[in-house]
Amino acid sequence: MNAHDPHLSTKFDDGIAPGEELLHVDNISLSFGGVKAITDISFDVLKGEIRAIIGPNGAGKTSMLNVINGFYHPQEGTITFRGEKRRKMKPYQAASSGISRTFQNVALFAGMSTLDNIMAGRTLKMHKNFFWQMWRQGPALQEEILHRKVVEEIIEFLEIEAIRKEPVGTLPYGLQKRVELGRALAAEPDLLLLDEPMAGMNLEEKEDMSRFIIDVNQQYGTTIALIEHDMGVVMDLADRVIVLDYGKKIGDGLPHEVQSNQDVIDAYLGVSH
Amino acid sequence: MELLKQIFIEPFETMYALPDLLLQTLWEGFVSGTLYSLIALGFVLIFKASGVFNFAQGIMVVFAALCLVGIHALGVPAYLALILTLGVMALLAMSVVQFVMKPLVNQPDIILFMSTIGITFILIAGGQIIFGGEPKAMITEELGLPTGSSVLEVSGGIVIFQHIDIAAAIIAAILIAGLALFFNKTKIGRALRAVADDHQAALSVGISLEQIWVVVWFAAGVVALTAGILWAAKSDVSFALQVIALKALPVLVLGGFTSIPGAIIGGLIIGFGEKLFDLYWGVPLLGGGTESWFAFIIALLFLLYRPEGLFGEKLIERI
Amino acid sequence: MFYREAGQFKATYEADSAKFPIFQDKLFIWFYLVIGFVAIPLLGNEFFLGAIMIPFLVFTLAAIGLNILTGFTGQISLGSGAFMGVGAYACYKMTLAYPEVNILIFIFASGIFSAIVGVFFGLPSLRIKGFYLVVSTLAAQFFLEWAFQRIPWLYNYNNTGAIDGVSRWLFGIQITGGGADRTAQYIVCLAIVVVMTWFASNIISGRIGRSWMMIRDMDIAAELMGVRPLYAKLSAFAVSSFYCGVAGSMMVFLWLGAAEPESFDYNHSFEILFMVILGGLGSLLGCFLGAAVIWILPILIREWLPPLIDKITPWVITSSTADLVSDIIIGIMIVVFLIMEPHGLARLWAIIKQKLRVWPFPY
Amino acid sequence: MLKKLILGAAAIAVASTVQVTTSYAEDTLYIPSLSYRTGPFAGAGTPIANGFADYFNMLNARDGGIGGAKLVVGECETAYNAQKGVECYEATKGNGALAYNPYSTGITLQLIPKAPVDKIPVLSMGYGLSAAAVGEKFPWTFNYPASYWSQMSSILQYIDSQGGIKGKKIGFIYLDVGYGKEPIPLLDKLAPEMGFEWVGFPVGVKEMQNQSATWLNVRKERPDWMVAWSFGAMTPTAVKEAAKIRFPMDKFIGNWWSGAHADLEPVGEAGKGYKAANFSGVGTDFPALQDVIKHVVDAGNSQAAKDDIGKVNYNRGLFNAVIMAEAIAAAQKATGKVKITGEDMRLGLETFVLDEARLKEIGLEGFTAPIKASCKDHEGAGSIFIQQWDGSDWKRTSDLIAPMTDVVRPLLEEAAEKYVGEQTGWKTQSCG
Repeated sequence: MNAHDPHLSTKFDDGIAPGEELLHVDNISLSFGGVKAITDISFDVLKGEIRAIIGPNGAGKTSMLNVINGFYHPQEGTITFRGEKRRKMKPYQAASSGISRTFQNVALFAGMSTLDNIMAGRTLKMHKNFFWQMWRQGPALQEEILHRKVVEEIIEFLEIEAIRKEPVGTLPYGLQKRVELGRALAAEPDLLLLDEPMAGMNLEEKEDMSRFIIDVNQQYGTTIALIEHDMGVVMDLADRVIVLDYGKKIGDGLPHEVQSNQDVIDAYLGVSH
Repeated sequence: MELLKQIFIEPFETMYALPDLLLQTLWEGFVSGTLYSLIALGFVLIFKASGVFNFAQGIMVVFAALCLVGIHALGVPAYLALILTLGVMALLAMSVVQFVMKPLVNQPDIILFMSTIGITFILIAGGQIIFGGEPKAMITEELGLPTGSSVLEVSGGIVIFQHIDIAAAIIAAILIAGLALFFNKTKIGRALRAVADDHQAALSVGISLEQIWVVVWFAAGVVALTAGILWAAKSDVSFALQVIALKALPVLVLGGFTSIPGAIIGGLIIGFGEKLFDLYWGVPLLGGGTESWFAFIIALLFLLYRPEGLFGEKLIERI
Repeated sequence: MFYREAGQFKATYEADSAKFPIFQDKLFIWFYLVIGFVAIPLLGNEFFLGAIMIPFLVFTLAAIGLNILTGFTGQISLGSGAFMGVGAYACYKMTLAYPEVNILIFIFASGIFSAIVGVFFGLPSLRIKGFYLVVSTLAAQFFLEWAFQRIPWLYNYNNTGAIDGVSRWLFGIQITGGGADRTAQYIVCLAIVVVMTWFASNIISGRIGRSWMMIRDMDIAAELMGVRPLYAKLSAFAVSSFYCGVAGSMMVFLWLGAAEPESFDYNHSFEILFMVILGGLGSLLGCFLGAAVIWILPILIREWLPPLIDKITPWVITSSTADLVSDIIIGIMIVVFLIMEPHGLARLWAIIKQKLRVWPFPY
Repeated sequence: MLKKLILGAAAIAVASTVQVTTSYAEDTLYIPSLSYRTGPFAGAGTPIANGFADYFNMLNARDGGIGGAKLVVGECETAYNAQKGVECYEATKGNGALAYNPYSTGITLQLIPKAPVDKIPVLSMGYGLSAAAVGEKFPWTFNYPASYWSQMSSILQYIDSQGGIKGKKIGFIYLDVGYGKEPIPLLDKLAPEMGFEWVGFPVGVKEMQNQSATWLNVRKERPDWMVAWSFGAMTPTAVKEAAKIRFPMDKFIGNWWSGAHADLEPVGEAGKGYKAANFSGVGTDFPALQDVIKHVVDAGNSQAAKDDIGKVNYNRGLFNAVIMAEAIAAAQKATGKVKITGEDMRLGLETFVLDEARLKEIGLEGFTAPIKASCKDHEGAGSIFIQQWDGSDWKRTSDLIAPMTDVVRPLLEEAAEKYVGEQTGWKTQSCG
């Protein structure tokens, strides 16, 4: 094994020390037609932390994630990721700069197997050109097998060995969520965005998923920003929490601080503005 | 320079020099436009109600016209033959729904699309076995359609209006108005629009999908019969006619797949566009015969600019 | 039972990702290759080779091309007939210009021209999807047909407006033109199809193939995973058209021997789409199965039906009626098949294989 | 695997069918008929196939075949599709096929290079590759009684005879495929020589029934005469459009594929005055046709309805069979064999004599111009006549018009040279 062997067992190295600012969102505003989805939101994510975004339905949480990874283009504001400032970018640019994510409604590649789905996460790490691929001998095969090893590590880590070759479309929901996490992990992200990773799960599945999230965070040092509805989970997992409501930020801080914030309580209890 | 002159100056000089020809061209464009609209309308009806892109619409045009002529050839009076043909189209609608659409409900679009190509095969071959493959004359006079022409004198030249063309435009307009009325004012029409918006929701309030489908396939059959009679009156009833129906595709792209006004305006744009382009640009610059692709290229360019069509709804992608 | 994989363990990932992981499959493939390369050339007569096997191979290759685009990348195209034409015309022009160069080189090179045209007409796919894309590929189809008709340079100013498969030799055996040896043509076709199927299966199981399938299954998620739609879609159009182009030049040079622009009309695009759908979207095996059913079945009906009816009934049916009946049967089969197994023959085959594996037990 | 199963079945199937079809008796002659009774051009294909088959069946019934050999017509449906044409060719050539009559330019072009290899001649009667008329260059291909270029030269002479062609503008409306474009070189060549001007109006296959733009252009160009190279549904549409723009119908001439009953019956009265070239007689007032009616149609062995006998395309198919029959007889005479081969047939096609006396003998006096076959001239440079539509039937209105061989032949030779030049190892013959 040479020095470029993309092994997952060590922490991802991105040249930013833990605790430093990884992502900074500045005064982002986003609207569709005349409807404002996000109004003037700013926050930061520090290297190595688990950052939660919470808020009632329609608060603009998913839109916020979509802005961060370039799927929506905000009308105002900038995003600084690893010191690089930008407003508009293509999703694949976000992906190649090290942002990876899962989706609220599982967005797996339904026609492909678990293995292929997670291999799909390695897309950006593979570089052998078309002509090597055509022959699938020598370098292309080596590359494929090298990445297969990484993927197998992820499969082992997420305990989904048994469904390696199943088409994901037939898997139960909980497993699909896990495969999706695996796919996002396969990209070895600096910043992992999780959109409601525990939605629709039972208690046991939630516990499993929480464990994986914490493991990812601790074992690989991956910074995580997650959206979640289950307050209990959020309070246990998150280092810091942002609260959105009607596209505005109404709270930001440590879990217990946010919990006692009056605006947040009003928002959740549905007090009219 | 010469080329620029050919593109930007000479066509307009010709138009100015021969105003009668220009008027005639516009009229021909209008007539083909209404017929394109009519064929496109058949597609729209079915697409709106069932999301099926009915490739068989073209052959339905031929099949309906063949039925009419074939039944008349047996000695049945023209109007009775017309009614019997409508009966055949109703039967066809019921069989399609019973044997194809119902078993395929909830399949992906492409599967439904393919199944209509299967229907096309059956109709083409079946039509030839029953009626024979040779071209036949449309029973224009027997149906009471006019055959003469009128002439309008315009600054030294003449513009000829075929009465059948005038009749075609009027009949198309009546049919479209009738369909619009039917879908807006009747119970089943409203149900159809509900189905178009949301299948499941419609089902949950007790609308029978099957019934709706039979109605739209029959309506598409009626539209096909009308288009078949009117177009065949211009040439003849033969299987080559089904190719013309492909012209409905660019019309649909321009107008949007689900919009009835879109089909009409799209048809007129294509009708005017291809006649004007072929005569004033296509012939001098490209040697003519541009009608086979002009509509498609226009549709393609239009798609790049506005992918959802003139009247389609713009979708916001979510994830 | 017949198809037992017990006891076959895979010790390396290499072995695990092999094309035919099960021993029996490997055996069968070699068996088929022997049949294809040895038995059929020895036993087949000119009708079997020229009217069944060669067209079957040509359409299989075109179906693989379309399947790459439609089955693996999810972009429906009705322009494959015209892309075949681009390949054929390119090959014709090249071999006339350089008669001394080996025709096989030009057959492959013709795919490059087709790929370039394919990429150009694939550009709209970046903006539009589904049936709208169908219309834009139909635009390509009609425009190219018109171009074949209207640009005399393409058909070398022949009075007939047609191109012909001029005579060329390979290793001293004539493989194109009127005096060509059918057996040699068949073997060349088979070799091209085998090699290109192998390439296709390699590409599909690698990074590029995965990026196509990602676009197919969920284009937005694919983009968020770092797939650039521009590259993925256009490369699919390029590879797909390449395959179609090669199939087109095979069609003219190794099968028909001459072609008018109508030989590449939209009916072919439909025929190839049928093969892909009936065979199974996203399956290479399906391309073979689909081409076999759509091409060979009607021939069998045409050949068999009239004598059969003659023998067992008092009626006589003509070859034209048999032709129409075969159309009706194909039409009914398409509908019935879509209802029974919308995932195509390839899925049906997988089911049969599964049954064979557990036989004699039901599951 | 399933594939191979299917293929295996196919192989067995094919082997068995071939066995079935090759078991013809010693004294039969097999004549393949590549017909198209289906598809967009079935209107022309059906009567042609009927006339072709009926004549041979009549010979069987009346004379017991030719030279004692029964004639077997093997019909194979091509639907005017080049790929099915190849299939039919491969399926029938092993049965001892004497000659192919493909009735499609596309299929003809595919068969031309195969003919010398399989030693089966191609008789493309009045269609196909014009250059094939040059016997030295195309020993195996024949296009009696005249090539398209000869025909065009005859039509132009006809126009000249109707008030002069000098200074006139000829509109040439054609189906935008190889067939329609074929006469263009001749028009280019003859325009300066005869002093006329010509302008082309292409009609795409998909636009056959949508010609209003084309005819607007005709209106713009104001030609004095219109000549049509149309086929199938294009003809009735063109005639209707011409009537619509009030083009003088008697100045509109179609070629011999643009003037069948099936083409003008859908037009009816509106097409009155329209003219078309023809080389085979119309009607049933010929002893040979009476024999066909007596021995075949009335015996219930014809696929044609009685009304259809004698119509343009039926008679053309019949005439095609006459040429075949004459060539077979000539070949039998030359070789002394009863069961001849394709190679003998080629000889027959180069040596038969269909002069006035022979036409009278076979009951077709005045049906067509005499044809003198030769090694050099494979078109026979036959004459044509012009017929006119009277609203319900075709009436012959002109004498025979011979082609301008002196102009056409050099052009044909030039074209043949070009075709052969593109082929490597093409076999020509020298005619003594």
